[in-house]
Amino acid sequence: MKPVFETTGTCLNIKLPEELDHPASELIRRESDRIMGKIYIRTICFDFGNTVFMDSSGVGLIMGRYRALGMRSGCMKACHVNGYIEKLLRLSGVSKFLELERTENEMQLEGRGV
Amino acid sequence: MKPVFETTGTCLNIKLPEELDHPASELIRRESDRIMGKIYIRTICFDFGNTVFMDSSGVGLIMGRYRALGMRSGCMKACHVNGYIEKLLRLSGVSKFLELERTENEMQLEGRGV
Amino acid sequence: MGNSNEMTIIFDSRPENEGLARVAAAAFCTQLNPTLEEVADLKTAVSEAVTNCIIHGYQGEVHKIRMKCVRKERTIYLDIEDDGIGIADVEKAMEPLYTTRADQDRSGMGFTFMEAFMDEVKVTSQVGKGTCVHMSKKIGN
Amino acid sequence: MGNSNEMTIIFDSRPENEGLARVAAAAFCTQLNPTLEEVADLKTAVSEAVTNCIIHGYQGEVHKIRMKCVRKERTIYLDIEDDGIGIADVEKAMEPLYTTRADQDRSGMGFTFMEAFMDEVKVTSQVGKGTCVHMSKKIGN
Ligand SMILES: Nc1ncnc2c1ncn2[C@@H]1O[C@H](COP(=O)(O)OP(=O)(O)O)[C@@H](O)[C@H]1O
Ligand SMILES: Nc1ncnc2c1ncn2[C@@H]1O[C@H](COP(=O)(O)OP(=O)(O)O)[C@@H](O)[C@H]1O
Repeated sequence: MKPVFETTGTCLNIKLPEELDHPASELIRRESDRIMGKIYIRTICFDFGNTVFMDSSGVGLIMGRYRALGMRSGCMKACHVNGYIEKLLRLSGVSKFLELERTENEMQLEGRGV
Repeated sequence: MKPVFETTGTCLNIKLPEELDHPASELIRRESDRIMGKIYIRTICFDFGNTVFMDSSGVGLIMGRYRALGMRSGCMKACHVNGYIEKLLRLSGVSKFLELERTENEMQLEGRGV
Repeated sequence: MGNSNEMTIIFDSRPENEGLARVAAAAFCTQLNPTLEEVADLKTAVSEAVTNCIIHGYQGEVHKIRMKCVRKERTIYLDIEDDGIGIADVEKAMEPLYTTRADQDRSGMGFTFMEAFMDEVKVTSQVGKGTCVHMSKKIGN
Repeated sequence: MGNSNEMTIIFDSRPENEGLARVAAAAFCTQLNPTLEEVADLKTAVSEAVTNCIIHGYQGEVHKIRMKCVRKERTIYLDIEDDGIGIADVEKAMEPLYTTRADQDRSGMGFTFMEAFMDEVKVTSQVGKGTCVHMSKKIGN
């Protein structure tokens, strides 16, 4: 499964692949650099909905995007984060500059919409 | 997942494991020998419902059970057989002395029951 | 993804490692985007060759088995090798239903399955030295 | 299942083989009936060490990486090794956030993750000769 990139206004939404490892992170880094070179992007949302594996390459990807967005507070969001991914985000410290939406919260949100 | 052995009268039903390879076949051979040493068994039904992998060790297991049952016609049945397992059973020739019930047939049967 | 790749895996001749060898070979070939049936064929062939090393080559003793996987373009090449007792008459060994361990409920269909599921199977063996099964299969035929 | 088991896997230092190494290590440890979290921890640690061999050890060139997996009782021992450029100051390299490749969006958290997810991590390295990461983890703690 390949990552999917969508832009809505100045927001870039990245649907992450199943395994966010070194080759996957490289690919996403290049593609998001390309998009950010063409369009003005203010915020990035990382969608972990399909992601079952991540390592520190994924952490590096997030840190790098944070730098590229000028390290403004509220510039990055992570949604559909499962427990294991959250553990890695917290351990590495990137959760500090990332608005976290856990899987359960998201499901409650959807529930409310119905 | 471990194999499951059930006897109904003189029929031995063996729910095969996910992977019917050499160690799994050995285990089933020993356990069914033990059961057939205690109880009179006339027929064996191999349930492939959970089985996604098989190799020639599984074929050897079936041949061996056929010999142990005196090679009578109709003494062995295989149910819930998927396409790949059927390919192996036909290729090896054991399908000749095995009453085959495919996954689809079984589902039709269940459908009729409703 | 380059046009070639290589992996060698060396493991103890324990029955529980047959699954390990299957998984490793399957993971190696996923880079070619195989169909489920192609993966199943490859796993069965690996299982046959590795089981033979364990049962026949080493007769149940624990020694090393080597599996080399090479990918060139869209073809997977496998060499599965033991340093066991070897085979005196390879041609006879490869006949359908031929087995020297009928006592253990072996079917004698191992080589037949390998030949059915792979494009090519070649066996080199030396009595007292060991056996190597070379196989290849093109993925996406 | 015996009380010990051993597997060595040697593969090209291509990024697509990182997944292969993870799968092989995970398959090796399934014999101990690990929890999903234990498997994930092991896969992450393997991924870190193998990625380092590829990016830092061989700097993108294709050479061989060796991963040795040993099981003794309920403990898995992993040695992941390259013959690359080596590390001059191992202690510094292991500090959180330390990286020599910030240009490539590396986080410098590789060794930190290995230490967080395994019971033991030891690095031996020689400049110009290569690096070996030794790790161990007890399954079912
Ligand atoms: N690695 C091996 N070392 C020694 N003998 C072998 C090896 N592989 C196969 N053989 C011989 O070839 C015969 C046929 O093998 P095969 O077709 O796989 O059937 P089976 O394993 O059911 O006996 C075996 O019974 C054995 O005598
Ligand atoms: N196998 C290796 N060969 C050479 N240098 C290495 C190796 N592994 C790690 N290093 C060095 O240690 C540093 C820290 O590694 P690590 O904590 O994994 O973070 P990262 O990979 O994100 O840089 C690397 O930047 C590199 O300089």
